[in-house]
Amino acid sequence: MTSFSADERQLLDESLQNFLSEKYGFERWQQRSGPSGDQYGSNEWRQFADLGWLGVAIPEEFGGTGGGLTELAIVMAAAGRHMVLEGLLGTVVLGAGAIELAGTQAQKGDLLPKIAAGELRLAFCHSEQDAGYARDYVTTIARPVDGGYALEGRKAFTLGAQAADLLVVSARVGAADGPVGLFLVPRETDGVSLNIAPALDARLGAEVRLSARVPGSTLLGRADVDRTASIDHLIDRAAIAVCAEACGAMAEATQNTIEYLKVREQFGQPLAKFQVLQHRLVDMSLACEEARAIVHAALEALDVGAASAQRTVWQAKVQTAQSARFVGTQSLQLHGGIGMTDELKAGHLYKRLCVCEAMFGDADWYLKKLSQTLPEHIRARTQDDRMKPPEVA
Amino acid sequence: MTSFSADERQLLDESLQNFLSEKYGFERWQQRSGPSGDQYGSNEWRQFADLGWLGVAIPEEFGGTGGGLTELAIVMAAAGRHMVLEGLLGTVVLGAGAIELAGTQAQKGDLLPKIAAGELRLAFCHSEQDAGYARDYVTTIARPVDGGYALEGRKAFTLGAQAADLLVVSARVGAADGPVGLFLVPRETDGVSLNIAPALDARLGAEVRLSARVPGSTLLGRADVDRTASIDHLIDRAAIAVCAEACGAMAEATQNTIEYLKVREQFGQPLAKFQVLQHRLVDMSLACEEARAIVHAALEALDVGAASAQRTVWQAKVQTAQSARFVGTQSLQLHGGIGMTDELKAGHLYKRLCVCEAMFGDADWYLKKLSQTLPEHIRARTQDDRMKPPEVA
Amino acid sequence: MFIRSVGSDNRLNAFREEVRQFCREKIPAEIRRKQEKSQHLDKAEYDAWLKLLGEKGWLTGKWPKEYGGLGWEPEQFLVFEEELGKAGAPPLINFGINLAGPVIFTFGNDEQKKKYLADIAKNNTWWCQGYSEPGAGSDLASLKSRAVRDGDHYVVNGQKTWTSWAHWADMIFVLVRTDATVKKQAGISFLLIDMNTPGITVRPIIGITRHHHLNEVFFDNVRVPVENRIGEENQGWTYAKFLLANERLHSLSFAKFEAYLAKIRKALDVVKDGGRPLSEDPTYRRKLAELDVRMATAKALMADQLAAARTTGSPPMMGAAALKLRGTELQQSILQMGLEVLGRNGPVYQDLALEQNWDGEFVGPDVSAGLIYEHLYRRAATIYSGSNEVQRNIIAKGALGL
Amino acid sequence: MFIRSVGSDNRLNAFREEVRQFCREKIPAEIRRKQEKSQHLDKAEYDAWLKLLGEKGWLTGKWPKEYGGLGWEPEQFLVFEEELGKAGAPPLINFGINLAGPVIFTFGNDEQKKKYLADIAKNNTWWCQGYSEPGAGSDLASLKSRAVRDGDHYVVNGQKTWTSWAHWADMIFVLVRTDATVKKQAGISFLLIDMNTPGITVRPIIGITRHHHLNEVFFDNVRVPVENRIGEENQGWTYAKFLLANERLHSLSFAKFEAYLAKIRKALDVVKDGGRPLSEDPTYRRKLAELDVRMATAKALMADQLAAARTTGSPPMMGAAALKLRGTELQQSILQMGLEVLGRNGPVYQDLALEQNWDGEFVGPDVSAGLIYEHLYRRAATIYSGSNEVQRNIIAKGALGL
Repeated sequence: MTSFSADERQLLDESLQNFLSEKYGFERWQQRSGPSGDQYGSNEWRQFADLGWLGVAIPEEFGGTGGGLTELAIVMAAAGRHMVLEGLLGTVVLGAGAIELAGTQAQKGDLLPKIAAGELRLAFCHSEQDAGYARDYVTTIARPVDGGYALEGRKAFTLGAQAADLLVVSARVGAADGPVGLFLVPRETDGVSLNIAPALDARLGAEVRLSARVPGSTLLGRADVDRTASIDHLIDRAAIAVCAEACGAMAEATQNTIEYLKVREQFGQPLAKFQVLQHRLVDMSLACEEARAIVHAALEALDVGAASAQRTVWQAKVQTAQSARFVGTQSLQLHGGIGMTDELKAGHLYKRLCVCEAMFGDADWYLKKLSQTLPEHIRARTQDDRMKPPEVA
Repeated sequence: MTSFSADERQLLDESLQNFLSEKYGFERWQQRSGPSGDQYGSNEWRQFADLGWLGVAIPEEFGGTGGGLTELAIVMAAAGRHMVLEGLLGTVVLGAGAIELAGTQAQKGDLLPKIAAGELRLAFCHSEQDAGYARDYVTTIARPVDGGYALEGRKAFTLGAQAADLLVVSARVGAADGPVGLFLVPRETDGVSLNIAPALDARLGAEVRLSARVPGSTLLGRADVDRTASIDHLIDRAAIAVCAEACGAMAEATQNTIEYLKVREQFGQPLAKFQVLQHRLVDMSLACEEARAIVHAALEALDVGAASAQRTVWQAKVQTAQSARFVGTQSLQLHGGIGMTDELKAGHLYKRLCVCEAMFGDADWYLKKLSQTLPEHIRARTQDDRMKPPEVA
Repeated sequence: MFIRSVGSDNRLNAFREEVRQFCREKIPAEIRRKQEKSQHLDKAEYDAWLKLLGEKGWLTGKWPKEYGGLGWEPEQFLVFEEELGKAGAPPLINFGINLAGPVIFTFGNDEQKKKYLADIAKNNTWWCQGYSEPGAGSDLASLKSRAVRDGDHYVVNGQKTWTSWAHWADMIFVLVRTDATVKKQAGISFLLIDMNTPGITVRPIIGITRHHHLNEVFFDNVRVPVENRIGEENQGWTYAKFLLANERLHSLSFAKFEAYLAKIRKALDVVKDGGRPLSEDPTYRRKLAELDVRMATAKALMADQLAAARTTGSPPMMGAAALKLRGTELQQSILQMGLEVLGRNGPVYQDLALEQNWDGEFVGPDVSAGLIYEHLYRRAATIYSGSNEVQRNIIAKGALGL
Repeated sequence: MFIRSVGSDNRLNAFREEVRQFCREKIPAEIRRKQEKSQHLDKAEYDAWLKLLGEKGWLTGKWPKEYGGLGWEPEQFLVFEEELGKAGAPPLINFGINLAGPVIFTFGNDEQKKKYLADIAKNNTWWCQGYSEPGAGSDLASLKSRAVRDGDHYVVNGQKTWTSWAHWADMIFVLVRTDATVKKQAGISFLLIDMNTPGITVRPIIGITRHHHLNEVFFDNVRVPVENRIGEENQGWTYAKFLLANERLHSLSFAKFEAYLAKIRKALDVVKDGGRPLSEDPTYRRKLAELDVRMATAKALMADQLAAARTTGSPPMMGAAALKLRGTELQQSILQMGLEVLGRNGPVYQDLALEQNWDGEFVGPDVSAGLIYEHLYRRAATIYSGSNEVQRNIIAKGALGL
């Protein structure tokens, strides 16, 4: 993929901010965000497509503008700031990403243009109840049957699954130790049932049970290729996209809090005049900057395919989770009682930040992965490190 | 052991505070605390004995006043507040404790009165280089030889060892898998060599190497009794005594800091008027209170022999370590540059608090022990806990 | 240091057993079932249980005997509350028994004592608290609701907010401004108002939990008999501070914390990563150990307070503010861990599962919705009863003299 | 967000290799040996090395070419410093090259540039910093040292403190009050003073490290030529602030942090618990992972700053204060971990092992004394260059407009 120039990125960001501030206001958001609301707005989705956001990372030959993950992250950050309800992640990052990584030329040619055009919504149904954050735990099985596969299994709660046209389902092909394949299963397939539930942040999702027959054409790519590594890479991309969203949400939460404290008076002066609260706001701002900086480093590392990319993603997810928790909790705390109601953005941003913190692995999980890859590093370092090339962090 | 009444404890505390404030001032402390100073002051030690502090926990029949660990802790807290240099811990808590737990009646009758009278100073040389905080790691060996034992081994750095009359040395009797015995080895024995070094807090101590013959009478109690459990108990007592000392040092550090901030002016007003620093002082005070409260709970649990005592000691050591670190670092921070010199108590208290944090196990070490004993607890709780007696925390 | 004994004696064991047995026998099965699922109780369910406690006199066990209480020491109340928590009993509702009641028997006149105390003790009346206002959060004394004397009545106008259970309450105690010309603390009075008085409107507030138990209460020319005023006119701040100290003390309920931990432990066995339960992961065992230490420390602080109050009769240095600070911080840490554990299960929050008659299917462990509800609701714990920032101001000024 | 690229290019690889090779060949063996043992260097040893760097022009690589520098971008300096750190070279001494020099070439006159810059670049003069005073810590502008004009001289009286290397320095730059009748920032001048001038007394301060490198400097009727004043009289605060921003930027040395971590890693292999090295304990691996994340974040923040400065020419929002805050917090966390690891070994601190000619025997790992020295010394990192509390005030006011 090619990346946009700084000017093109700037234009993309401005189009996002302009549209979302004008057309995606908080009152309307409140109406739409309830369990019976139109969360996955068809109008909005079409407009996102028209503005070129959905195809921003889809290659030009397939109807997109051929940007990289950094461009997607600009979209996600704006989505975070404005609390976009639609499932960008499932369709644009994971869904399109899965097709690009695992699909045949024909599948790409068929599906990617539809995604860019806003005609196809996807949800990535990979994780299973007992998997937790583990990425290689797949017990769903796809047994070859006449003309297709019999899918049997259960996929954990996935945001946006209730509204997706196609579910991207991972399953072991043939047997419990078979290669992991990715299937595009229409949500409306017989034998696919959803237990729909709201998430912490009121967005809907569903657990998915599969006991269904699907045609062979639903498999992405060839049947004998194991997709575990691709899934790992996809989830890295999704994790950093979620970090970008969190960066947007954190920046918004911090800015809201600063503005509120400047006008809210107690004990005879604006709260923003109290030194303790000033320092808290400084630390919130710093937390935002830190997450933004390392997420940016991870995005560029992924976009150029740096050897350190995965490690940087893990580091970024840890830092973002920690920043998000601090900013989210302090934003509520400093708003006081009013922040505890559903009437302000603060609470909604807090809940979304909690979701971002958890999605695709929390700080503990990535710290464990980082710590497990340290020992070699330790050994390497205690020998003569003057002989070695410098580490790229 | 019997415990003192609240009034008796009050009197003990007053005698400590009065003597130490008057006779143990900071200027003289500075002279004595250097590597060539008279750290283990003979005059002071005699006066401690005369005031009854050294025998406070020694049974009356052996020349003491028969108090418990709580009374010792009152002494240790005062020692912490006034940065007493003398090795109370090695002699009064560990040395006397070892004799009481493992000694024969004759040994008790011979040695305990001397300790109470200030005529005998001890150091507890149990830990070894590779033991870390582990309490059951003993490789020093005492091989029976004609009329006694040949001690071979090496004991880790022990505060006060350089000035002790007797070293309490643990060793496996007979062979590498023999029972652990405790030997009272005169420091001046041939084949006992010391590598003397200063600790972080400038107090001296030494690594001890043993390749020495000692008479059979140096063994405390019988040769066939394994003292591992006694040592474990002794170290629990020492750990909580160190916590008590830390409580005294923390209280002093916090009070000093409050007083300093009330007089030190910057930006046109006393530092104590800045809200951020006020809250910091509040958190320091709270940290002191928390450590004091749980140490108190642990002392009483040990004194009454409660089943929960050991667990409470571990909890107290964790809390004290955390409180000590916060109070110590913040005391330095709030003093600013002047606290970074050897001319104020702040730095010395900081360093002593670092030592207290580490001695006999730091927070990580005890948290690991606590977490390893949790699983049964979890299981027990997830069954019907209405059927079980309440936990004592 | 370490001078007064803090050890708890065993004389309360029999009482503990009595409470335990009472709970075992008397908590209605339906309530127990709902409590286990963390489902919200309705008023009738609360009443059914609280009246049982009222009959035993336990609801107001801490009150002095002369006002119908049992004169419990604080330790006894702690045992009582702990056992209630362990037995899965509904929580006690503070407003009558711990807030209004003590104000009335301490500062009220004989008429008022006669009129209100017995009904509180028997749970015949529900009270709610008219303290906070939209413009006056932690700076409570800057309240704007006003009461103007008109013959033998006050005419009250204004608005209160964050009023728990106002929609169920029979009575409300409010702080109103009766003199706007003096220093803000000096012109406040303390009134008891019947919620059925014309001019009172209750409007629900939906919390970030998506649940309703908080309200706004509007007063539009509400006529309140002068005899409903506690103590002197314009002296209300004195009574208000007394009540706030009680409120702070009661914000620390270890029984509740134990209940959270029990649910987290259950979740640790059920939630998995890569097929292995989280309870096998040292990271979580370490977190439990850290919470264990903090819980033990908070209990020790409480024991210390009680011992000090017992022997000296005066509250110890740091007082209720310290317990409020550390208690609420601990509470949020426990509930943070809850969210972390459940996060592996997808960020689901089935809030409707907390309503009765829900017949949906759980995604993940059944303790999930209840823990997340508490997580969200208790983000307010460091805000309500005076924010923790204000508590630190109080300690800085009061205890440290800064 | 994410608009400007922060990626570092590879054009510095050749330079990196050049520095690496230079260090390999030129660092005297004795210095390398002492650095590995963390032993203090004497002035002659510093000089020997710094003059070598001066000959290459690297000492002042960042200076503009017109003043004898090489016009390095900040990235190039970072590479330079990183390689020096990895090679075990002695640290650079800031006072001339990063503090006095830039003030002189930015605000000094041609005479001053001619007189001082070349000697700084070649390490012919050692400078020290006369900023702090006993009564003026983080509130620097409240300084009391005064300079009174007497013909073509100033007569300086007063006291400076926390003066690193004053006992070795040839020159000192000082802030003095030249007008006491105006607002405190408005009456300050910036003077360059020869340390050999009569009336200057240097008195050592022994730090909590038990080592001497800080001093008090007393001025007793010290006569300083007026030509030694930088810029305008009473405008010294402007130059002082410029210098402080440089100081803050240079407080963050990743090379130093890497060196600490290398020593800690070494200690983890040597220090044991129950016979097993600590490097096998997940607790410590987790701590390393946490530090790894913070280090990566701090580096990303730095890269971000550099990218912003490169493209917009103006410093980014949070600026040097943010890096100072997080950098020093990270530094202390790393050194805290060092102390934790070494704690298992007994709380030994063999400070004399840091002096040359020490022939004692180590208790525990040989990195111990050096790490503990740094632990103690760097407790000051959150105090010096403006305490971290003051940095937060700066950000609150400057960046957030509070």
